[in-house]
Amino acid sequence: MTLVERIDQAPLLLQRWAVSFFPALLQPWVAMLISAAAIIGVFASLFALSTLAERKGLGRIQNRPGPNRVGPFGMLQPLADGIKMLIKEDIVPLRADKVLHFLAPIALIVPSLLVYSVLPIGRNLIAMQCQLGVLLFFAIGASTELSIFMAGWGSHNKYSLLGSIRAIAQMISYELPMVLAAVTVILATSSLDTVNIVEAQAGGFWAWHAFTPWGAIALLTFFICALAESNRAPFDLPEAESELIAGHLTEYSGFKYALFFMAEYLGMMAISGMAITLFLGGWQAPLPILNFIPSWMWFFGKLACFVVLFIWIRGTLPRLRADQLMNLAWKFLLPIALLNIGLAGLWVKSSGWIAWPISVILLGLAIVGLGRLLRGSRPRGGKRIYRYAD
Amino acid sequence: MIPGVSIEEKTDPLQGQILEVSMGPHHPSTHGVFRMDVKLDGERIVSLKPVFGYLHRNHEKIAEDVSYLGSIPYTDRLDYLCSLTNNWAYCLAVEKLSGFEIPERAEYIRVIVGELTRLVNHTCLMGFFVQDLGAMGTPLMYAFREREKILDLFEGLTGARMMCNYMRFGGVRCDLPVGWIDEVKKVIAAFPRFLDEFESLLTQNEILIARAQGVGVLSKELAINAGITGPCLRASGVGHDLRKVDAYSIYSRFDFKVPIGAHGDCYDRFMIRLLEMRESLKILDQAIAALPSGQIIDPKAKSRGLRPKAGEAYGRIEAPKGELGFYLISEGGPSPYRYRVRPPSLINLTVLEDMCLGGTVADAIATLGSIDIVLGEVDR
Amino acid sequence: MLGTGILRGLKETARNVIGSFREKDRLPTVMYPEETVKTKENFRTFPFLVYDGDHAMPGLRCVSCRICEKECPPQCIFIIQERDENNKAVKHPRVFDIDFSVCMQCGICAEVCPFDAIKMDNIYELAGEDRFTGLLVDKHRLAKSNHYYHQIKPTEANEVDGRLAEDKRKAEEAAKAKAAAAAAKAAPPPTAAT
Amino acid sequence: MSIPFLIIAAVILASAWAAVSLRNLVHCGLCAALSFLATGTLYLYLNAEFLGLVQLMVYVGAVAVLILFTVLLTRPATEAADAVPTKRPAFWKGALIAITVGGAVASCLAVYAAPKASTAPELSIQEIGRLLTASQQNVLALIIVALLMTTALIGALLLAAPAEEDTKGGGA
Repeated sequence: MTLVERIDQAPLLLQRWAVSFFPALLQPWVAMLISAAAIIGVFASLFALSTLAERKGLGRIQNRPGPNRVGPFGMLQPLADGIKMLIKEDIVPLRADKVLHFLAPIALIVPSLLVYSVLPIGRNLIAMQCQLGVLLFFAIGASTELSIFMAGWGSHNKYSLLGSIRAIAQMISYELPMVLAAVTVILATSSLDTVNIVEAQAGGFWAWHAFTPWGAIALLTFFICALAESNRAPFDLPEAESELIAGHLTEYSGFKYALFFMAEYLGMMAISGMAITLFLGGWQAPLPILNFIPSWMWFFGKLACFVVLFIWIRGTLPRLRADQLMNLAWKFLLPIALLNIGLAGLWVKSSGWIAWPISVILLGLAIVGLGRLLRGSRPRGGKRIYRYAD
Repeated sequence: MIPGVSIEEKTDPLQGQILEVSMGPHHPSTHGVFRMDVKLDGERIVSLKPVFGYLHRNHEKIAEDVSYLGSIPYTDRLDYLCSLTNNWAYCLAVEKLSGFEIPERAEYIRVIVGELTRLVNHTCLMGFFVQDLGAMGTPLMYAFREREKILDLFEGLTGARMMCNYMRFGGVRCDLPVGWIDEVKKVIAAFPRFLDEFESLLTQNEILIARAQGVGVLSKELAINAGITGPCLRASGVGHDLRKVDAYSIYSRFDFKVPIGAHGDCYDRFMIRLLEMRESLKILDQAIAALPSGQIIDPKAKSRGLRPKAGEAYGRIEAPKGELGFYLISEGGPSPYRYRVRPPSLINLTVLEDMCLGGTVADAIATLGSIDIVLGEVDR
Repeated sequence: MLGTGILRGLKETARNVIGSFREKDRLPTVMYPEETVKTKENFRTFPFLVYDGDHAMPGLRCVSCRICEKECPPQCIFIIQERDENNKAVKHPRVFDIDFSVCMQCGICAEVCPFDAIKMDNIYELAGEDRFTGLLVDKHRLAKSNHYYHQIKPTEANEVDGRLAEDKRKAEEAAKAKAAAAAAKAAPPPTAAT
Repeated sequence: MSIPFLIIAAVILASAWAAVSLRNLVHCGLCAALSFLATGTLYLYLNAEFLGLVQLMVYVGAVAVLILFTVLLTRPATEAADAVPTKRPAFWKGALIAITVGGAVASCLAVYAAPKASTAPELSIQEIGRLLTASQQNVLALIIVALLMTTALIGALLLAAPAEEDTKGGGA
């Protein structure tokens, strides 16, 4: 093993080294525990980092410095936030359903962490290689809706209830185009295994699925759905502050709120990770020359880009209305995703450049046509001419 | 009951229950302590009752008790975003009552600060409006960044950033400090850049268009019948601007246009304000160029112990939010016998239900944001 | 095309992010306790009483005429006039209290004072722990020297000083003229006897 | 019978019992969801990965949510705690249904006899896919199901279509 390979495989070697201290009977269990602990540790600290990045980034977008008091350049702000959350009073409304109110954050955080088990973070670095990795990701992701329902209903608050109903409707609607967008990749690689999918994209950035016509559209669809699935702006309707106070989070405080907050960020990063795995080559370096950089660094680098994109969009865009949100999912994303599957099939069967022009023309037509449908009778770009009174 | 018309209770088996939500008085986007009793069918609004008065401060009755001068600082606190125009409208009423002459320079200063106030108000409003649409405060922060510069100007001139208390009967309280006009010029010169950026950030944004176009439509007829004034009226397509209609003060000397919309929806109200700011900048340029020297207050006028002769007067101006009027009756005493404010925010708010019915909660929030209310003025 | 407006918005925010590192105009935050904005000369907060000379109480310009008390819109000034041992009114306040929790910083007291005795201060770091007595400020805490007034508002103070000096000169002249007149009246015309 | 199996079975039974016996309909729905979840886990434990994950996705992600939504939309949330009347006839009806269904299942099991665990086929996901799409009769069935679902979807759209005056409001 060369040094480069050693660094690349460092987490795995560390794990093996730690496991070797235990009797053989316990070794698989210990390995599993270590993987779980690593995932929780790494992604929880990434959550802390991304909250800091978000606050700093939003600050800069809004022409203010962001948190800069705690520690050097405000780097310890997440720590301060964490302590604040921990020692805050935990308020449970009098008429709330105590059990559901208590269980909801736990039921949310567990699947949020569980989905990381099938994300290949680097070469050979995956907690659980599973033949059905992509399916497992979506299946577990689907169960977060219930916990949001529990939170909204258990709080005994009309805003919470409205918020959770919105959240569930939104998540179910966007799950569909998201899964369909992922299906294109499954079609192309004929595998549901995330490791195989990443390996199919080896060689350089031109081999990534994002650089095919169907892959680009699927990535875009997937990304829009990811925004909606993780309840981020401009699809943050469930917790729309200006309308529903904080939606299903209204009655939560202290550590329970922190768990929700954490779940949101974990969900965001998990979905970004899935997008990277499916479309952007996972842990593969964009150029073969750059392979000396450890594979997990590529993964986290790409993840960081996604997080920045999420923050950037959040800082820029206003929020959609509930019905517009549904229209976007059902009248725009879903047909495009369906068409895209057909094009991916064409791509796989023809396996050549002939699919390029056909895909581009068909997708272009679909996007323009559906976009016009979505816009309705409004003039192009919503432009209006204003008169002046005499 | 009208013969031939039978009223039938329609019961739809698929009809759900009506959900009553009391939005406010402490709700993040009710712009203060304002409450809307909303009845929702799903997410559609079937009834919306605005409830206000949480911020009632007895302004009119207090004004009937203190001297004429003593009311000026209270008018600051009506629409606390634009205290200078409030001062102006009140002084105009008192000046009508007591027949003071306003010196040329004072008129120009009034126009300059009045238009600056319009810029302050409209930047704020646009920021708040987009904030209500859920934009994480970014446009609001940009708006506040620019507003801050104008508030600095106010601080330099009047000593306070928001509660200016600057105008006096027959003129203004103090003359412009040295170098103030240059600072104004700087701010005005930099302002179009901000407007351009703001426009490119928002006006073509598909989400804003989807959220604001066709939402909260106020028809021309209803606007006129309900006595709506200001940008809300002009967005509905009525070219009514008191600066043109009354040509009060010296507005007839300036070359500016009044933008009017055609649809009367939130987007039009938003855009009309943007365009109005550009017109305000034009007025400011002209006023600064023509600013004469001379007295700043009518030497005949006295502030303290003013006892206007018995009579009544109504002074109105085109405040940033609409027609702001003060109606005064004097019996010759040291304080007015009757003091009445015509607050544009309150009267523009009366059509809220008509604009919101059939829309969603999100639409109601957007519509409320686009009306531009300040609860200090609504409740008084 | 759908999405161009969104892209334009994203471009705008990106420009602001970059600008916040390069332009002062795009990062206007002032780190308050470490740095402060220099207040403008006209800036006003709460009123204070001006005194001449080195000693606060005897030097107060206030003559206890109570005009400010009457004109104050929220009625936050409370004055009792000083009386000497013969119970005769003295032109000096025995009590001069301003309730800062009521005062709305309008500056009308300073405007109406005919003796330039009350002026507007520019201190703003007034947070305290005592809500009632801490904000009810008496004449000892209100009194500040003319020198201080010159420091915070030089232009205005010079103007006031000039006006006061002018008034004083006029008053002296008038007194002198009066005295001269009186003297002229009192003294018998020198030629009358002859 | 191993310990994990016993635990999973206990959770399934307990949550299923709770789902039919609890007073609060929302709690019932959530318990049903838990029972679905545990069933999915059982499939996973028995190495039927595909079935288990589909169970999770369809039942926990969709059916349970559907049930909860139905509960919420048909009765006001605040009154959901009201007792569901449980009368004796209902109990007997339920018992009758349970016995019928149980009997049918038991007779089926009796007919096919107990499957031998060792002969369970190692069915990979590729094989499932091939079975569904490559063999003749399965394709037909798949297409029929697809058509049926499309019809149902269009029907649902027609039902949910807004009244005429609402159509102008939307559009993103």
